Amino acid sequence: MESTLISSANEQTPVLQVLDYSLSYATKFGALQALKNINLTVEHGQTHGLVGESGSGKSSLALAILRYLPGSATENNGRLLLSGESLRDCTLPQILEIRGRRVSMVFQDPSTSLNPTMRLGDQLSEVFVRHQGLTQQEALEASEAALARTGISRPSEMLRRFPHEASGGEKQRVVIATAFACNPELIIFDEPTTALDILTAKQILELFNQLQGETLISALYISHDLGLVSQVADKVSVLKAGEIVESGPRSEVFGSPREQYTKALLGSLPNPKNWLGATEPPPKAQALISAEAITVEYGRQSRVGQLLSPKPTHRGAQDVDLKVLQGELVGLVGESGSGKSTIAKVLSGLQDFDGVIRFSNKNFVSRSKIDRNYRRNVQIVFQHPDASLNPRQRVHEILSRPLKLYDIVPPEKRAGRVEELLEKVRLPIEFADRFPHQLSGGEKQRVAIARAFAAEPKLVICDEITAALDVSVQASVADLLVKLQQQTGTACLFITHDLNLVRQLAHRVCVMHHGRLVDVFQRGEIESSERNSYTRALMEAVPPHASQVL
Amino acid sequence: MFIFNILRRNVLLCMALALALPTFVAAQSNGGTLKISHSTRIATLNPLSLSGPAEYPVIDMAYSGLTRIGPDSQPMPDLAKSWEGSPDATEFTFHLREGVTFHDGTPATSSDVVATYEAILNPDIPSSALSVLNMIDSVEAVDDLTVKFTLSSPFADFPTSTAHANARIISEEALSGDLTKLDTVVNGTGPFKMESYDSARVTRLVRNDNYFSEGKPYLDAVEMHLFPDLAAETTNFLSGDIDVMLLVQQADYARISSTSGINALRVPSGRYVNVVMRFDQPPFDNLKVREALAYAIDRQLLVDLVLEGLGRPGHDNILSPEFKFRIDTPKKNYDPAKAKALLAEAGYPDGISLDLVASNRPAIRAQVAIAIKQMALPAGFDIKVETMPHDTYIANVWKKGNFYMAYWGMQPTEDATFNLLLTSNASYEDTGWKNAKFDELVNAGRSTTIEAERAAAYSEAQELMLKELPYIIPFYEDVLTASKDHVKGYSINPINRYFYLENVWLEKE
Amino acid sequence: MTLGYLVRRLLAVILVLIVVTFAVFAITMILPGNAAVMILGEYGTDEAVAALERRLGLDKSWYIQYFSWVKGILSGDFGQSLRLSLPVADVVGDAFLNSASLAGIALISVTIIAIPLGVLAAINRGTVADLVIGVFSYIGASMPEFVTATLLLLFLAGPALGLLPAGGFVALTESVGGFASHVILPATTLGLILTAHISRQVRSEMSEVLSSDYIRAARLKGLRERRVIRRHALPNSLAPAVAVISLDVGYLLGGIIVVEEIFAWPGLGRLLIYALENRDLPVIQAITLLLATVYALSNLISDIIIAILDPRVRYA
Amino acid sequence: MPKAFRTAAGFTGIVLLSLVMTAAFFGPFMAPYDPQAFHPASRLEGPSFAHFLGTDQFGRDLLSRLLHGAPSTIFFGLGSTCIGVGVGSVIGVIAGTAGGWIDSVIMRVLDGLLAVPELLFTLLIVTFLGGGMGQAMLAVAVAFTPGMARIARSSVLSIRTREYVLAAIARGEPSHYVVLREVLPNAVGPIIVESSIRVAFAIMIGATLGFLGLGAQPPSTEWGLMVAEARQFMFRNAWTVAVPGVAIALAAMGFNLFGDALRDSLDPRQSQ
Repeated sequence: MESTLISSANEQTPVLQVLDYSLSYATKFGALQALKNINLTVEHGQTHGLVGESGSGKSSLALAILRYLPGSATENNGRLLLSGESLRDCTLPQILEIRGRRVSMVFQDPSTSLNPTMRLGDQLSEVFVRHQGLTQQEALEASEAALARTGISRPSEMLRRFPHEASGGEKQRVVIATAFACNPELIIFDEPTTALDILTAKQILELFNQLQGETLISALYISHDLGLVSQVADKVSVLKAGEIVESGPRSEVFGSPREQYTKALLGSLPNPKNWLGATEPPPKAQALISAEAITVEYGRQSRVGQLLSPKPTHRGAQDVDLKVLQGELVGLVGESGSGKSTIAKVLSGLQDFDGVIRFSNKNFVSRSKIDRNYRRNVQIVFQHPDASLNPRQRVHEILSRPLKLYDIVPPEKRAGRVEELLEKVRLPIEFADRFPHQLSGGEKQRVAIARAFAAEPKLVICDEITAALDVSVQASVADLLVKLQQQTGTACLFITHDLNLVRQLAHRVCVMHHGRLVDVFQRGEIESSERNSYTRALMEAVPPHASQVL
Repeated sequence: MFIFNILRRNVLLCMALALALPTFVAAQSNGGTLKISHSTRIATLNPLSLSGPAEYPVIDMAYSGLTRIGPDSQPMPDLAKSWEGSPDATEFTFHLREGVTFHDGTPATSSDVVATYEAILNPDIPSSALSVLNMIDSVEAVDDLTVKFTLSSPFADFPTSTAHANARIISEEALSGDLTKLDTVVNGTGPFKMESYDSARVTRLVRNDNYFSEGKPYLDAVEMHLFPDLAAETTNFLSGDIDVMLLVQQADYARISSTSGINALRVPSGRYVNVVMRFDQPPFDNLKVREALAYAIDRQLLVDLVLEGLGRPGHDNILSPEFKFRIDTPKKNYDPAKAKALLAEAGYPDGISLDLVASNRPAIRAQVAIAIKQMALPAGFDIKVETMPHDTYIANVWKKGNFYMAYWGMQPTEDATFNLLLTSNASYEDTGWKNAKFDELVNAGRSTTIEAERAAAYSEAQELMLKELPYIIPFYEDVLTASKDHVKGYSINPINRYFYLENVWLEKE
Repeated sequence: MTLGYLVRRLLAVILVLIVVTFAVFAITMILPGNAAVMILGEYGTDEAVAALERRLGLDKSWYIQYFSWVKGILSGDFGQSLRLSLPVADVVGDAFLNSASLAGIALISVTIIAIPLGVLAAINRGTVADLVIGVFSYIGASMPEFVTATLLLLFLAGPALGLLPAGGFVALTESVGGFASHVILPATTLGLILTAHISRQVRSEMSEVLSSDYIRAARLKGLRERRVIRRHALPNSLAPAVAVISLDVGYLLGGIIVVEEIFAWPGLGRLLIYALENRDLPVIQAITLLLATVYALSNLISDIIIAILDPRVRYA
Repeated sequence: MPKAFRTAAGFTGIVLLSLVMTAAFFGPFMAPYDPQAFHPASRLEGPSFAHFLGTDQFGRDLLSRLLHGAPSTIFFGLGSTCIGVGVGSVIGVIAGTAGGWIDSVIMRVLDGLLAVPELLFTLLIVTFLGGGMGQAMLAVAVAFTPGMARIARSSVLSIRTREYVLAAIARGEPSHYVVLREVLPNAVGPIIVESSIRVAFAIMIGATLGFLGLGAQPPSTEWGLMVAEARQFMFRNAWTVAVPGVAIALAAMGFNLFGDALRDSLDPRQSQ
């Protein structure tokens, strides 16, 4: 095609050069340096991975290249060159010609980056109309072809759908097809798989590799996930607080990182080879808790409610049998919607259920039967650190509540116990007087863990407690949990979608799919051929640890 | 027998005089539509029971009574061309005009008159005129054009009573049918007939070509336009194509009368706001308290403030100077010191706290109440004014409360005035002042046709009333209306129920 | 959106209306005073009031009155106005048409003006245009109708300018120009507060849409701003705007009461005040029922429009 | 001061609100004249040194009347909103926390009441109660209740699924603790924001009722009533209607601006 011819003519010039580029934002606390003297080059046909934690400035760079910066941004110095052409010197009409045609972008979440009120076909074809001057009809045909390339089986039908009628993976394919539509010189991928399920993410990643191989398009691939980047990038740059701390070929950066920060990042990546978990419970250990034939139906209504506004019901969990031994850490794995959180809610007495829960010689057949002793002994920690602490209570109030509720220590000793708890979760005791909004995400999660352990429970349910945290924080929280478990002998049900993490921590792993428990195995048996096909699919989908890619 | 031929003692207003004698004025031109604006709904057209200020002009146009109150406030012939009464004033005979027809073409005869009066006297039919006609013992048709009334007690003013605005002659046929039809269907003998009736907007009447008064009416049609908001009505009258503004507010009178091309009319009237005080409840059972309040009111200032000067101070006489038998009433000048002293004598040396209730409609009631509150303050009256929506007032306070503001239109006769409110069996007896001597005097006044006797009885009745002070009547309010200059022959009566629109013509430009 | 959904919504509307009629009937029944007293006013003797009560059927107990009223409505008979001696259907019907024409004109002009204003403000966020629109909308939203109406009367219809009639009504069938000149002031009064409210809502919806990911995506596709606004942003901010407008219909139905009273517009609002003052229960009942129906239907219609505008709702 | 109040709009709101509240609390003490005192010699005058805002038809000082009317006007708005918000919140919280058929029934009844336009509903109630300031206040409160109940309910529902509330339930906290300590303190935000805007609305409805003769009654100095009483005289002295009319608008605007700024300052999207 013509455009590829043009770009191949200047094969010597790198597609993208970022030279000594700095950017700052005006805030009420003064200028905030977002990017500092960035140097980065994307060569022809190469994929450049840009790695960094949240707030490191990854997205700012992407938007700076596309000249889409908010009014509060100031570009201090440096140059941005697209095939040698200075983007900073382009006028707005020129930029409009570049966007979508010479540089396009794939966004993190296809469910928000597609217009909900427009058919997918219109959103794809408008690029052809805009940049290639096709008529509506021609553009639709071109769209169909573009979508076919992304592996969608019936593209013409997909084009007629609205975003909400397509799955996450299908939507992201449409976005990718749109990005590739005009054969741009550069495509920026901004965390294109983060919002997707593991299996879908895997497919999208494969699609990327396939298309990249076919078109030899240059890409800037932004991600916080080192494992992912290690699978796609030729060169990698590591961004920390607006500065590139390390840059080089993939093998160098991952294989023999020079910088401490890179090393730390790599080190905090969950590595299944690196067992962190607590001492295994003795094989004959007693079942602490066992749930039998748990079925949960959502949308169940009262008769009056049914009469007034009938809604369909659906099953959140079906016939789930699950047990946790004393001192054991059981990993519960599944994609979103698999029913793992439903089980967490059932076990913590938040969700009506059918079936039986056995705990300390008692059978509980419904939520309302669950007693105080059970509630004290089974504690839960939630996913979102921002939502799991009452924003209007101070930390000491939050932590002393279970002490008071279960009468664990006499009133006069509560303050002391709160300090002990804080120390246990490695937080300074001054934090007792703080409000949750004065803490970082990791700190909040530690408080939530401390609150759970304050009750001196026998089982702690951890529902995706690391999912919302940065990699490095994730590792330390996981580490803390294991240490506490070791100290107290508390059992733990650890719910996560991250198989690598679970393999580092869990003694036993349960896999859920579509509300059913499909597989249960000891940690050693994961590679076994007896594994369920779904478990295997999950295993394959998980990006291998960065150090193993090489 | 003698023909009633009563001359007014009081000086006639020049305006009324001019209108009473329209032949003095230059030749009238025929045709045209007169547009009248009003601010209250024409809710019903039932002549027996309607009471709205804008409803009266309509039935005055569409119906005739046996008699009608003329611009001189005396009964004048209407459907009856003449009448005579027995010397003892217990029998009255009316002679109807010949050849009069209702709007539907049926002749109007004595049987229609009899049917109408029987309807008025029927207790099952709501009728506003009943209170002035309840002395009728029987009514009979002597022949097609003669009706004879026999009264249960002598009543000299009977021809005035038959002129009551709600005593309009309705056809026998209409009265024998479904009476609710009277609410919307009009079949009268008046100068105009109903063309369209829309209570929310415009009511239109057109010329009755068969009207008994030769050559009248001059107009082709009259339209009544409703403007519920007073400010909007005034603005529209000043800048729109409305010819007559039926009722002008005091606040707007100066502005309207000073506008060129507009002729504002001001007719002194016996209309008044009165303070109702219950005789059978403290503190008003004590005459001194009533007197104290009477001296605590600056009547001239009230006229200036509330009426914008468009009225005359009243000194608690329920009869205004328009009434023939009104006596000279001593002036009660504003005297807080005297009021305070009277209050002390009554046993309230430290003043007295009172709740005065006023309906919010018309606004004048509350305004007077508020002004009284301010004026009576130095005299030791601590009055709390409680204003309430009219409907609440009617439902909860009227005829029940012990201290509130009432508001009454002018009645055609002394007798009607006294019997409306003050006699023991008055229609709206609201003070509990039941005075046998007063009843006797009023009865004496109505029972004789001898001028001197009537004057004596009514004088004594008034003196008694002024001494006992059943009401405080601070002023008489003028009736205000306005027309554009091209409207000729327009006048109103102080009683404000008679409009003589058959005399109106439009000057062509 | 399925037929079943529509039927269910309609049933809900009917349920709501039953609650409304019963509540209103209960309230009107215990109002102090009755129509007979109000009709005769201060000239009504006790006998006359009693006679009129008998004639109007007010001497019957409330549940008999309620059931005969409901029975009448089911057979299309709204009864007789106690005060106006006309069938309620006629009185209310005429008034309804007049109100509908006023409210309709106000609503349409508000929609035509407020949505572009809101969009304009959102697109030019932080500029003078935004500020002016913002100031206007705050002033508009803070002036009760009677203040606006009074000031308009004072300045536009007053003797100083006398540009427009100060009130009254000319039927559209009589004279189009007359109707137009009479409708301007009341419609402006009604419209001001709604324009303020709706433009503010549209502005905030539009700003939210403009800061959404898919608008950024559209812009980064290199689309021209005009297409971004018209094709991507507008359809998404219109659905919430329609919801706001339908809620404001309720406000409009309230505002019309005051505006009609001031500008002598022979509509439902003025009739309602009159009926309330005169305890004309059949008319109060009919108007309340009618207004509640209109309001409920406007919500239903807005749901349908939203479903058309937003495919997510359509198939939900 | 939160950031939202440092914008021009927020600042204007604060300034207007302080003016209005000062008038509401101290107005009667600052008034130069007795608001009911007649000055027959200077009726319907424009602003002068003797009367800063002019006089009405009885020669009463408009400034004094305005200042004396501030408490009744403002406290009408605050009072009716407080009652409406209080009762509405209780109903909404009950519906939101109880759930099930109680919630369904409450919501259907609320839907029925919400189907009657607010002013119409107020008119019916006030006619039933008989007109007057207290009655009008109660009527507005009653009319506000269903709407506030809805807002309280949805606020409770959104808080009820927060993880800290779930954590409390999972701990086995008694329900009064969950509702009073965990849910309510966090659900009041939207309720407070909505009520501050509702105050503006209540002031406007109160004035409208006064204007229609169903609210405050003479000789009250409530502002809506002042406009109603002065309308007859507006062509003779425009100040008589303009002064209270503008005062109502300013008071309502103060609460509107304040409410919006409050909303912005509580909105996490705006505060970042």
